[in-house]
Amino acid sequence: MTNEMILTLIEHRNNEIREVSWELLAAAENFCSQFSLAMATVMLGHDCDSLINEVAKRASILYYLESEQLKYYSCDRYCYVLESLIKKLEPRIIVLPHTIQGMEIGAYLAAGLKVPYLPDCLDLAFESGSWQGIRELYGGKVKGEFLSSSSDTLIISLRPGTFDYFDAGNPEGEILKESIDLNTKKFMSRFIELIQPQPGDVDITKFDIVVGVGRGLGDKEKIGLFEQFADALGGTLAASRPVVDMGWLPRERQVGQSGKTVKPKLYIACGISGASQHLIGMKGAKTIVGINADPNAPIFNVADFGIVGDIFEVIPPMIEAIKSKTS
Amino acid sequence: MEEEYIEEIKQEIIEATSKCRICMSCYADCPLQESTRGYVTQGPTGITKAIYYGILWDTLAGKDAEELRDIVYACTTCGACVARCEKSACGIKVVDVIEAGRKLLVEKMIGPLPDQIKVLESLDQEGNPYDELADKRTKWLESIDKEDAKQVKVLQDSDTVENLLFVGCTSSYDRDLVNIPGSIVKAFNKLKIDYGILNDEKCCGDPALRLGEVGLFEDFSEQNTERFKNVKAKRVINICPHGYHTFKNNYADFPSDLEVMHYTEFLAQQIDVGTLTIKTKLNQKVTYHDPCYLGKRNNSYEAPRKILNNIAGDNFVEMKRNRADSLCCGGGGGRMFVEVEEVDRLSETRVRHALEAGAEIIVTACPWCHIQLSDGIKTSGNENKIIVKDMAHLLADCI
Amino acid sequence: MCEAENAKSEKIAKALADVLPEKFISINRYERIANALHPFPFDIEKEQVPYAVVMPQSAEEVSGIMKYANKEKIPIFVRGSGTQLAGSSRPHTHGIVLNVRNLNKFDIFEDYGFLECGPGCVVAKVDDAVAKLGYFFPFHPGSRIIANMGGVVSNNTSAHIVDASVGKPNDYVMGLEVVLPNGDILETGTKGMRRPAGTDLTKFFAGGDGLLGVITKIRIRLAPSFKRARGFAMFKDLKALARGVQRVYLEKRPLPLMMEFMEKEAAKIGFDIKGLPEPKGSAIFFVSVGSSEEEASAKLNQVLDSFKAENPDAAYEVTDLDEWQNLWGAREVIGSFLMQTTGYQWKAAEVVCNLKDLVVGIETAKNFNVGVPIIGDLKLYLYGHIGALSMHPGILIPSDWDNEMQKKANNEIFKREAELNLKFGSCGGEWGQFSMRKDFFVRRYGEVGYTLIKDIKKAVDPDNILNPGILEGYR
Amino acid sequence: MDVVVTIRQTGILRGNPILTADEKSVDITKLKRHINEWDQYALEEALRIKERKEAGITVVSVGDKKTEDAIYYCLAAGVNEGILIETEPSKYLDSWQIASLLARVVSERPYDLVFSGVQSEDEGCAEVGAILARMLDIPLSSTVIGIKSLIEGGTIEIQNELEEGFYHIRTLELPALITIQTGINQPRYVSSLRLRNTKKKRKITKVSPESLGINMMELDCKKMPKRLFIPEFGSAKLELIDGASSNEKANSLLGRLYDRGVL
Repeated sequence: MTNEMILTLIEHRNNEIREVSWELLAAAENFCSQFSLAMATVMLGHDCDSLINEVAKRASILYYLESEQLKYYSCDRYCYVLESLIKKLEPRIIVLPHTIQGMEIGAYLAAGLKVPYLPDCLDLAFESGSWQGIRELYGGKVKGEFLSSSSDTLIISLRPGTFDYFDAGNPEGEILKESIDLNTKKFMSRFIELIQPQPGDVDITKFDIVVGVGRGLGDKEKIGLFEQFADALGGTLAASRPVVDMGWLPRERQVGQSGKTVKPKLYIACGISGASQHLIGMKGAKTIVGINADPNAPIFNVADFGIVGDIFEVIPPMIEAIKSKTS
Repeated sequence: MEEEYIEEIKQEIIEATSKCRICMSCYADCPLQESTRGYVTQGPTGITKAIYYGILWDTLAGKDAEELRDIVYACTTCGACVARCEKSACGIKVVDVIEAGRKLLVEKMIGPLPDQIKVLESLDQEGNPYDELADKRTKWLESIDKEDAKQVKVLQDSDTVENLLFVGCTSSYDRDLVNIPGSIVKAFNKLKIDYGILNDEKCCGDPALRLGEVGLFEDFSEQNTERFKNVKAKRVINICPHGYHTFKNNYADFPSDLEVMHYTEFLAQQIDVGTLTIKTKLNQKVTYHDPCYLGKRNNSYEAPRKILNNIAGDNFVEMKRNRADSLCCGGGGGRMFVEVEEVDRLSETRVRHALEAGAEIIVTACPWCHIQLSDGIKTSGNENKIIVKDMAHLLADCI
Repeated sequence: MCEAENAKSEKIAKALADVLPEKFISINRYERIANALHPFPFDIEKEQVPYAVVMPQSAEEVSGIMKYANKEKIPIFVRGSGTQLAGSSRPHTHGIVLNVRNLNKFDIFEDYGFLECGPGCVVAKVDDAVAKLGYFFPFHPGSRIIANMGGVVSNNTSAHIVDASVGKPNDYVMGLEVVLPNGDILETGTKGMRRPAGTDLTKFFAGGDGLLGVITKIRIRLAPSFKRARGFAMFKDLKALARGVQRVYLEKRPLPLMMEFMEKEAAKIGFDIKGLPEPKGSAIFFVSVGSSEEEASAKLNQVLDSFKAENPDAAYEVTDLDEWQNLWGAREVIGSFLMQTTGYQWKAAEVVCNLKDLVVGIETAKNFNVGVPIIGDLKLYLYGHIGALSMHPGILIPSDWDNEMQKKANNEIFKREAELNLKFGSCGGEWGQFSMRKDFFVRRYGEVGYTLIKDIKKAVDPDNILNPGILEGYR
Repeated sequence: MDVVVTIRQTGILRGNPILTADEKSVDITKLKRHINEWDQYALEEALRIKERKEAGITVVSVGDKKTEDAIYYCLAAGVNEGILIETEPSKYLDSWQIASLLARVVSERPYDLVFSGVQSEDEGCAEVGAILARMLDIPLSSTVIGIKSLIEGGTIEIQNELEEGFYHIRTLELPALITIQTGINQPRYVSSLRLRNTKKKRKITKVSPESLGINMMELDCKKMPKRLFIPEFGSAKLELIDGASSNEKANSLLGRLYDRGVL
């Protein structure tokens, strides 16, 4: 039997609580009221008291598991510690962010505890005796409801950028700090270094207008057209991961989960289908335009304006029109 | 141990290349001379000997392999070297050797160039090199004159026709070029020709073959040959010289009774027999750029000129380099699909030649040349001086 | 290929990056191989492959390269298109190939009466450019469409041009810019029309076999082009043809600009390809020049008179240009045709005769390979620039001979060539004096001559950095 | 050194998705298939290790008979052995089940390294690698973008990608499992001739769950699809710009953007 509690993992890096953690709290709040469960949070780390206070301002209960060896994230140490905490608390739901760290923990933990895990979910429901998560397939072209095999303990990871943070206004939550001695246990991984983001020749986050290009580009030679477009708009050029992987544009221009997060006034996605990993990086834009030949492209799910059509037919006349307007 | 078929490719290359006595004459005619810093490796001798010593000294791994790959895939397969070697040396089929070299690199998983890999995948999955959907291939019919489109017979599995119009990938999919097949069907309709296009046309296989993917090419050659047999056509009329060349020279068992023609040849013939008459004459100066796969590779120089003489008369001027001496546009041999480092872009050089000849229109008869030359006009900033047209465009306006 | 070699390549490239732009330094394996190729029918050896290939754009860059090479004691091999038929452009050991490709600046100064070009300019391109302006260009090798100016000047090669008519090509070279092996930059000659009396340093380098310096700029006098008349003659008897040519000299005829011949067997092939009637004998065809068509034609007919005295089957002025193109073409295509039909390798030697012995000489040349080891039984075709008494016995060597056999054959041909030229007290006028011909030079001019040139070389290039192997000879 | 690569064969979804009658999965019977994009990079990374040092590479996959093609592809690309755990066509298996099958095969053979792709193109759960690591009880690192060093019988030093341009560098003691991120290398091209020859010459090791002593009935599925659906096109706020020509579309879009004052 489990306790009627939701345990939410707070993710932090580089001495900052990550945005997604606040989103998770918001989500957890929802679930708590929805399924009448109690709210608790957990954070692992080493001398980050300022951070736990920040969390305590927003979360009622915070289990802070502290150890020198938890200063930086590592799958084995995190899971080892979390496993024992979960065994002790027996929460009903463990909520994780579907971040690189979260996706690793979720699956590893679930495998260890042999409990169901619903990864990368957009929402959670309880249907006829089992948990039901909504998730996307084929990069958002298909959606699906997935059921957990059991009605008790569930691990779920939520897609970043899905839940808006609102201040629950729950002052002075209780902090349950526990120092853990991990030196007795032998771990098979060793942390070496955290590499900070490299400043590139341009900082795409500083622009009001960003033109994003994706797979639809076809080949490198076409980049020029979109550079013109971006210049005409007085903006800058960004790209989705495949474009960067092909070496058509440098990493520092990559928008998305593993790249930069941009929040410009205007984001124009050209030939970008809109895989979640990319959407995460540009959802925050005030106005989003999607231009794509495929009407089912997920980009249209976040766009304010959309043109279903060929980027190579649409962009040139736009450049012309802008030039004529400005001149 | 090396697979036998790879050993065979090696032997083929060694035999062909060992005849070369490095007179370097081919180097003088190679378009890469015009477009690169003139590195010796980029001359035909350099490329073939690179492959030769690569095999002989077994330097086909790691960095060496990549260097060799970049050299071997630099060739546009225009065939100027072949003509030169036959004229003044030992008659090595240089381009065949280079293509064999590519075959070798592909089979050894060294080639093709990274950007060309997705071309092959697209060919395999969708039957065209552009990553376009196979079932969108005849979509171009929607964007041409409704009346003309109506008259186009789209051949289902069992249908037969006298003249099979093979549209080709570029004309089918390239948004700027659909008016090439558009103009041709207009002409054909006017001439009341019994013709049709395939409902399930596939790539001719040229890109696969030029990139060294023989197996994939064979698939295309078998499937197309099979399909052609069913159609029972007298002739297949190609819009793209690359398909024309490939059907003519590269297909293993191409139906012997099926005549392969380029549409310029077919229409020139119509002029001869008097069925095609030119109504309005052109009063702008035009010049003609010989597509390598029509000209150098197949000696088809006169048909397009016959048409131009009819359309333009004295307004038709030759560039200083024409026919066998014509300069490649730089698009052949898989070069369309990669970012090329060129000191002088061949396309720009060619545009310059046209301007020197005093032309206002460069006419060509190959979709790839068309793309290359229009790029060349843009990049050399001559938009207001000269334009590119396909022979089909001119005709459509003039009959 | 061994790691040590690659490491050395890296090191050199890194060091030279201070001297010239990196894009003009290549350590690409195949770029290096391509710059080691030689025009011989056998494979190159790994030891020939340079560490790096550099393509300087200026004398200053060349100077920097030479200084570096001297410091590091790395051989420098200067190279254009690599067509030198005695193998002078072939690296002899590991080293750095200095490819003159980018030294290709080219200006015509009509008001000064000369042109200036870099060694990397292609002969045909320079020729065509000056021809357009109505000037005559004295360099005319068979490889003109690809050969570089640096090479033809270093070899002072006449090829089709009859030396005795307009002189040796380098008589038109007014001056040079040269980088010495130690890196010093030297200007020679003059910009004036009066050529230097006494020592003209130009002569040390123009026709200097690339031993003493790297030519980085060439100044050539613009000579007005001539009007041309074209003649043809056919002799059943090869000896008669030779006597005819002797008469042209002895009877003080105005010497033609070019005078080519094809021995019957060769002529047969060429004529056949060009669709000309089968020749009954050996063909001779020539170009006379003058300031007017009339003058040219008059001179030509004087030459014809000499021929007629040897009762040829035909001897007439060719006025139909197409016919002429065919004749000239017939001469050009023989080699390529034979290679393509037989699949054999084509290797020619350069036998030059003196005037007196020409009748014997032409016979000897025809039997060039008789009794010679290895090549004795091979088929031979004789043709050449008979106006300059220069003949090319062309020999067909089976392609399937292995490297060793090909090498031996190649050596035998040069050996035999040497014997004959010694016999006639002559020397080759097209492919330079050393490399494959070093032994000939020693025998022809003795240890005295050879030591002299070696000492001169040592004086300017003590560590033998520049083009080592040419002087030592190579096999 | 022994390297195991786990791969998944996925349908190439270019046009509009079509669901199976029971709406529990996407109908891939008419789709061409290939090796899941991430797994292609994992395969290439393993092959590069083999080119650098003595290494035997085994590929393992769970799937129906058609999955043979994917395995042959790997053999053609240069792996030493290909194992297919053959399951019945169009039977839904969740990550837990797949990992269980893989774990059984892997655990019964020597291995120093296990490579998986970060996630699959279709379900994109990013689970299998992690579960497998846990089942094998070996260290795990995900989204690896570079292998810095690899010491046989010792450790592997890897760089793995985090969000927003952060990276971790860490070492794992062997044996270890890493999931490979796209962009770590440029996967090689395997020609159709090579593929044909391989199919003629090489054999795939085929095993059934039963032969592994696993009863699929008892192997519980922790996450099963209830219903799939094609999402509504566009969001509520989406304003579709239409027009007769691209020109028209372009201009009206600009118009709207100016109205909004974002331009």
